[in-house]
Amino acid sequence: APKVVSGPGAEPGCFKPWSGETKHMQWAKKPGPYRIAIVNGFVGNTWRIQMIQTAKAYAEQAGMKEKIKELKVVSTGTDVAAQLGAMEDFINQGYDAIITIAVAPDGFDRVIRLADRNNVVVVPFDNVLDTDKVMQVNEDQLEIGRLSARHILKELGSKREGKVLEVRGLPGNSVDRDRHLGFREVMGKEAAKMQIVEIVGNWDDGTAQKATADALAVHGKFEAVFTQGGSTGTVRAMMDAKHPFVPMAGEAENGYRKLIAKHANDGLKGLSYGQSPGLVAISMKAALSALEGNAMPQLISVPIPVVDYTTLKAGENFWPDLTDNFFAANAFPACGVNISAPEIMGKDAKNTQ
Amino acid sequence: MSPFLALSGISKRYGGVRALENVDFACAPGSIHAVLGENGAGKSTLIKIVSGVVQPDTGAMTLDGAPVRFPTPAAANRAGVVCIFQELSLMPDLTVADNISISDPPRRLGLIDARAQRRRAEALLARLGCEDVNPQIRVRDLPLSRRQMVEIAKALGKDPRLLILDEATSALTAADVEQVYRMLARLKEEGTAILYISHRMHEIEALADTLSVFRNGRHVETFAKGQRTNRQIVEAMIGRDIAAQYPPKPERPRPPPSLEVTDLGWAGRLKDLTFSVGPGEILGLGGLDGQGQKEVLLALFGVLKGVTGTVSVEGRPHRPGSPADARRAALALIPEDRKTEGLMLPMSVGDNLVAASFDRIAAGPFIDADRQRRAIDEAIRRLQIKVGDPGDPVSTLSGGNQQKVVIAKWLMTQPRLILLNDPTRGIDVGTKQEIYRLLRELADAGAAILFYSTDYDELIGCCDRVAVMYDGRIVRELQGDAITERAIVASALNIEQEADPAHG
Amino acid sequence: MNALTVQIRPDTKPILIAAGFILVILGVGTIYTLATQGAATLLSPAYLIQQLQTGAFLGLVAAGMMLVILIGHIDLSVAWTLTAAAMTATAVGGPWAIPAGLGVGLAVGLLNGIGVAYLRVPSMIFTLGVNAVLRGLMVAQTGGFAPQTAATDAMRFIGAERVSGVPVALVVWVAVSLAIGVILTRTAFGRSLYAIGNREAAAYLSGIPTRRVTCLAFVLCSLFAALAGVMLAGYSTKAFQGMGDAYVLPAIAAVVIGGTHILGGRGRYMGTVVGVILIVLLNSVLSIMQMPEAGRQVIYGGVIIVMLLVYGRGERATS
Amino acid sequence: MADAITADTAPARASARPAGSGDLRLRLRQNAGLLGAVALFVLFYGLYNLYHPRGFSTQVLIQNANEILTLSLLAMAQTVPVLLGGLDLSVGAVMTLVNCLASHLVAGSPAQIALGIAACLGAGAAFGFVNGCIVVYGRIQPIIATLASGAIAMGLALFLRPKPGGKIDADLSWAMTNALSDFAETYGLFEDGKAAWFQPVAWIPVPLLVLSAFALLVWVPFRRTLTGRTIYAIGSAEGAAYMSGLPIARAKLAAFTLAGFFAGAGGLFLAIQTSTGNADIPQASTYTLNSIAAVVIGGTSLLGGTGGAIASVVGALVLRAISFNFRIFDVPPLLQPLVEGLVLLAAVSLGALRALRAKNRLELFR
Ligand SMILES: Nc1ncnc2c1ncn2[C@@H]1O[C@H](COP(=O)(O)OP(=O)(O)OP(=O)(O)O)[C@@H](O)[C@H]1O
Ligand SMILES: Nc1ncnc2c1ncn2[C@@H]1O[C@H](COP(=O)(O)OP(=O)(O)OP(=O)(O)O)[C@@H](O)[C@H]1O
Ligand SMILES: [Mg+2]
Ligand SMILES: [Mg+2]
Repeated sequence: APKVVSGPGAEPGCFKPWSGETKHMQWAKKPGPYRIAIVNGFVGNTWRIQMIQTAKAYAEQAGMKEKIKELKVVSTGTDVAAQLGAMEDFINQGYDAIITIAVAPDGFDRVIRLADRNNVVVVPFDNVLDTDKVMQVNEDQLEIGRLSARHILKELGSKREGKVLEVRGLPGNSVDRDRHLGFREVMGKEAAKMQIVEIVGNWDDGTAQKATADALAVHGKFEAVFTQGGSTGTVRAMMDAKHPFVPMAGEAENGYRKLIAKHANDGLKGLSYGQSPGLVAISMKAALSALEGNAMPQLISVPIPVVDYTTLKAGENFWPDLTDNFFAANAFPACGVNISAPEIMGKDAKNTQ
Repeated sequence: MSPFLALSGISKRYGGVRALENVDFACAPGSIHAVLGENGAGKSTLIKIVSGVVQPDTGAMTLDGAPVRFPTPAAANRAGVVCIFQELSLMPDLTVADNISISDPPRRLGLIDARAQRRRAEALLARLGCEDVNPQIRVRDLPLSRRQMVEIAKALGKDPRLLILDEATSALTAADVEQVYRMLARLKEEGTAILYISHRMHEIEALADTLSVFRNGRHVETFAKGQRTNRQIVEAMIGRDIAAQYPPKPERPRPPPSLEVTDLGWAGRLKDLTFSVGPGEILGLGGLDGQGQKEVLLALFGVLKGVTGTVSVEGRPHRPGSPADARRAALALIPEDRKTEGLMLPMSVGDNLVAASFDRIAAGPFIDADRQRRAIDEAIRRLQIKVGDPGDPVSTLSGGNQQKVVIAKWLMTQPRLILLNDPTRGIDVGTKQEIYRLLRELADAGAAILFYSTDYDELIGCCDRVAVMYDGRIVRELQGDAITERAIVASALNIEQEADPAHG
Repeated sequence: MNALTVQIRPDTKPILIAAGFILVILGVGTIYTLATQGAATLLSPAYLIQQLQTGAFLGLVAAGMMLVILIGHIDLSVAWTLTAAAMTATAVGGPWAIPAGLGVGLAVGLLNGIGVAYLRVPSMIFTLGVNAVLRGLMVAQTGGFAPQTAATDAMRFIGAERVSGVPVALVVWVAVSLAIGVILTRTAFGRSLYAIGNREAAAYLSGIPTRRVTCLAFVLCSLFAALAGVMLAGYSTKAFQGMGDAYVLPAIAAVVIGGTHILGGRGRYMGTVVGVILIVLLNSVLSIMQMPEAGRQVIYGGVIIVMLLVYGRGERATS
Repeated sequence: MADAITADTAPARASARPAGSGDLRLRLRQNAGLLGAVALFVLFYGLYNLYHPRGFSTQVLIQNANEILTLSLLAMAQTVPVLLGGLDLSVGAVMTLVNCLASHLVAGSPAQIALGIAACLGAGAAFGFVNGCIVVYGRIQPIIATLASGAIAMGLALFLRPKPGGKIDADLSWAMTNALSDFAETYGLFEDGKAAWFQPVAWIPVPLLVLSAFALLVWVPFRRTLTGRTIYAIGSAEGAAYMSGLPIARAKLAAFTLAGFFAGAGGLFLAIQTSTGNADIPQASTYTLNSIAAVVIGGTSLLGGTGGAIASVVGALVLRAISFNFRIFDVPPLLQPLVEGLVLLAAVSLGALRALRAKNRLELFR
């Protein structure tokens, strides 16, 4: 089991503690190379596929390759029992670290207990756990909501009335909740008069597009839009409805960034933040660092990769020739993680035209 | 003797159809009471009311003098009224033992005692001389005749005070019928009241003490055995005289065969069958039920896989892979069970009639509504199907009329070779006569007919030749005057006729 | 008899009731918008046409689903058939995009048809397996080959564009609907579907090629799902994983709400059209009213049960 | 004449009794589907254990037992309506509903916990009973009635748990998801599980005991009641069952109630296993679909009348065992869903062999 130690931990530039109160943990040093397992849940969307590809590519990179004896990736579907079983299985098989995107934010107590007994490092990322007993890697979702609101308000100038459209994510998910709370916190404080119309987009282009179309039909005009995901669909719906482009904040889908780049001058003053599939690489790196006996923050805050219409650059943070669906934010230079999205999702030259 | 069960003023309507009208009826303990009537006369409705399956619109019922009402079959069973329904009430996926004790199984500690249940089934089957039926087998795997015996055993197990058999013997072979007669005689002696419905006059003659005739939902009359001749009874039933049950057989030389079967074999159930039928000929298939007669018909109709031997129809080799192929070769099959194999019950009479002849009522790819209507009207007229509106569901017709729909459906395809699998099961004398006449007409018009029946009476009356089957083979082919009851039965049991002169 | 009683065929009743319920939904939605916006937006042609446009995708899926339900089967693979068709179409691109997408539908339909009609695996479970296989294929393809996902202009045209104000998608839906209406009532194939759905053994012994008809029904179902996928990709300008997930259960619900018997054999195509419109409007109005997911689910389930209760209770196994 | 006839019914005998079959062979033939499922399970689970570094050990067994219990209970739940000839598309949703309920109720004093558990099982059964009422008195086809009621259950679950959370008693959670010895230790039974007589059984995973208890104490006796028998009868031929005077309505109500009860038990265990309630819609539908697949793989006919809950448990085990192997063998991660789909398709298509072998095509229709 890890000891609670005082910070600072290794590579603070990359493994940034979440806050001042974040404690540090230290595992007994183990000799490498290590066996690492990634236990993914759901697999049927581009983000997850990109995540898996990133993990495989990262494990092959120099500096990593020597340290990793074996990398096993399994996807268990949206079934918490299967995910818990897979994690326990890898503990039983003697893997050194298990990286996971949790199907649910709770319920991993038993697995964590077993992992601690067997000195296995468990690293949840993206959908993290409501616990401080394991090392976790994520971006600050509250902050994503806040900076989206700030961007919108900045672009609206002095205008503080009218309607704002908020396209939410998957109901019941903590990421959805946190981004929503962060957004509302800033909007409530600084633009209390604006009416916020909430619809559910499930982080999915199709759902977001239809829900946005309905909202546009009924509410007529919005001053600004915050969409948690399915951002391309949200913009398409507005274009279909001939709604004027307005300030907007959304995810890091390549398609959305392409649209911003194209229509920024028409008023699509967009911000694109990224919950990056590259988080998996940072999680792997963190796991190795922990196995090497370094002190690590319990909760690692990965800087939010944000671009807006002023900082978009083709071939650098978006790719006009590549498909809409992948997530453009994938590299984290501060961590030495520099697997750019096209390397992962566009390696077949024929398809990248 | 005071009546055991008495009905007074019972009426029942189904929509516009008057199934029963103001019926008074009574039956006494210790006697067998036959209920007669043509298809749709209301016999089944009567016994459904008695056994709690349907509720009468008006009228009252007394049992042992006390008024009763049976909201469900279970309630009727509790009062000792047990019915063997026309449509079998067995659960095909359950074992024989399960079925026999289904509603009141022997229990230990509240749970069903499988061993006791099995012993009970064995005992009841033994009472019917059916020791050969393994109680652990699924009913699905039994031939129809055995199923009916199981059904009877199941009813016996309920210790009935009033036992009703609604055409419960329609698929039974002579041997089984004999067993049933004995069982009924025993029950009668023990004081059980018995209601017996059958369209087979010889059974009625042999069994009934009292007879009641129904017509068009009315109780026409009740009389004791021997008071009427058969002819009078039939006249009371159908309102007219039936001069001759069977149409005369034409005297003509045997035609050249249009269907030739050589060494037909299938899965060990059919063995080297060789026979032929010519246009204008009716070839009967006889024998005990389950000797492969049904399989012969199915093999010719393309239903069976792995059929060996050669078959030719009108000189061309015939190897249908499906009924669709067979239909294109101008074959028709009237299947064994009209409810599950012959009809789409919830669909309308019209839709059922045209189901085999879409190509005949279509103009190009589209169905011609006009042609369809004419075809339907024509079919209804030709077979005199009693139906209010061709749009009514076929399920609302009586059994005989349903059977006519099946036959009419196939006649519409103008078949050259007609295969019939016991087509008169559960059909009244009047309709039977119509069907016999129709078969003869079709034959005269040049069709070849292969006719399987469990009723040797009609084999004798209808067929030009009879091939008797035993254990998947044709053991004997009878022709002309050689077609006698004795010859058929003897061959059916595979007994050399000469060796058995004493019996009969 | 009351002379004023209008005789309604029993299979028309559900259609009328569902149509009435559509008016109720529009009414409730309008009351809401009047109260919150002061305008009856839901009654505007723009809104209604837009609903019909998005409804066209569900309409196509439901049309195919109905054919399969009529023969007493079900197709749970439409979700990934739709997605696979869309993804294949965009990956192929160019003039062959749409044929490639429809080709996927054809192939999946044949596979389903063979499994159900020839191997006689229960459709519920076979199509579930095919769905899993298709998902697996698409995951492998996305990860391994990074296919192009942008819709071609032709796809954009049939999915998103309008010709003199009328969405092309709606035109496609109407055309398919007319075709199915004729097929079901006026062709041997259509009649055979009903016959098989009522009693397959009897249909088979009537010389109806039941296996071929069953196969064809599955092929049509997959083809319509594929067409919906191609059009939906056009509407969204791209294909993406999981785009079909939102179509399976609503399609089944639409068919059933339209009065088609879930076990097959009975139902009119008009009912399915009305059912689709009902579901689309219900979803839209609930979304507009910002109904939380919990409430949506309860209303959704409640509507189905209440509608079926109102249609009249089914008859018993024996009568 | 009559004597001659009764003296010889040999041919009929031949057709009624399959030639030379003992009852054992009859039984085997009647359970061919189940035997196939058992063979598949032995294959998949055997391979997994053979190549697992700690194969055939208690730890692995415990871990697997935890994985299979909920799905197995749902497979049992699904079996009962399927035997009727219906389907219950709400089992996953009822599981989720009870899971969320449990996350509110199963904590506190031992009495509260016991009460909470009873309430959870009761709630599952009650929801199943409502399903039964809709089916019996509303006369709506089960498949569509439960599609709708499943949505309602999901809605209620979301009301109870708009987002995942809640708490389950930690001791209970630990005790129920480990070996019997841990259970005894947690609750101080049998000298903390050290009693000598206790050792031979101490290794048994508690979830397996729970599963056996549900199977042997609920399902097996139920199957042998008149009501249980009636469920089979209805699935085989409803009209005949009614004509035979069987309690149709009662049996249908019981079937759906039992389905709700088993599904609720699954939800309760899921809550105990994960210490949370989570109204996860995709997870609910995954469980529903997997429960149907399990029933089919176990050899129960979707048309009703034949099969049983134990067979479905084997089906669930097969389903789970398929994916166990991905943890052992190196299948490229993005090909796993494809491989899993293909194996599933192959497994459910096993029954097709019978169809291909059938020599009489009429036997295929039913
Ligand atoms: N469920 C029903 N719905 C409508 N009409 C019915 C129904 N059941 C019976 N009938 C009608 O009631 C009349 C009496 O039918 P019933 O079955 O009692 O005749 P039956 O005397 O038993 O004839 P069969 O000899 O053919 O068995 C028939 O005209 C029949 O069409
Ligand atoms: N003819 C029948 N065939 C099959 N099942 C039947 C039949 N009659 C009744 N049942 C079963 O018995 C149950 C109870 O029957 P009952 O007549 O009490 O139902 P009910 O809902 O009260 O009907 P209603 O309201 O029309 O009187 C029915 O729900 C049905 O499942
Ligand atoms: Mg009758
Ligand atoms: Mg009848």
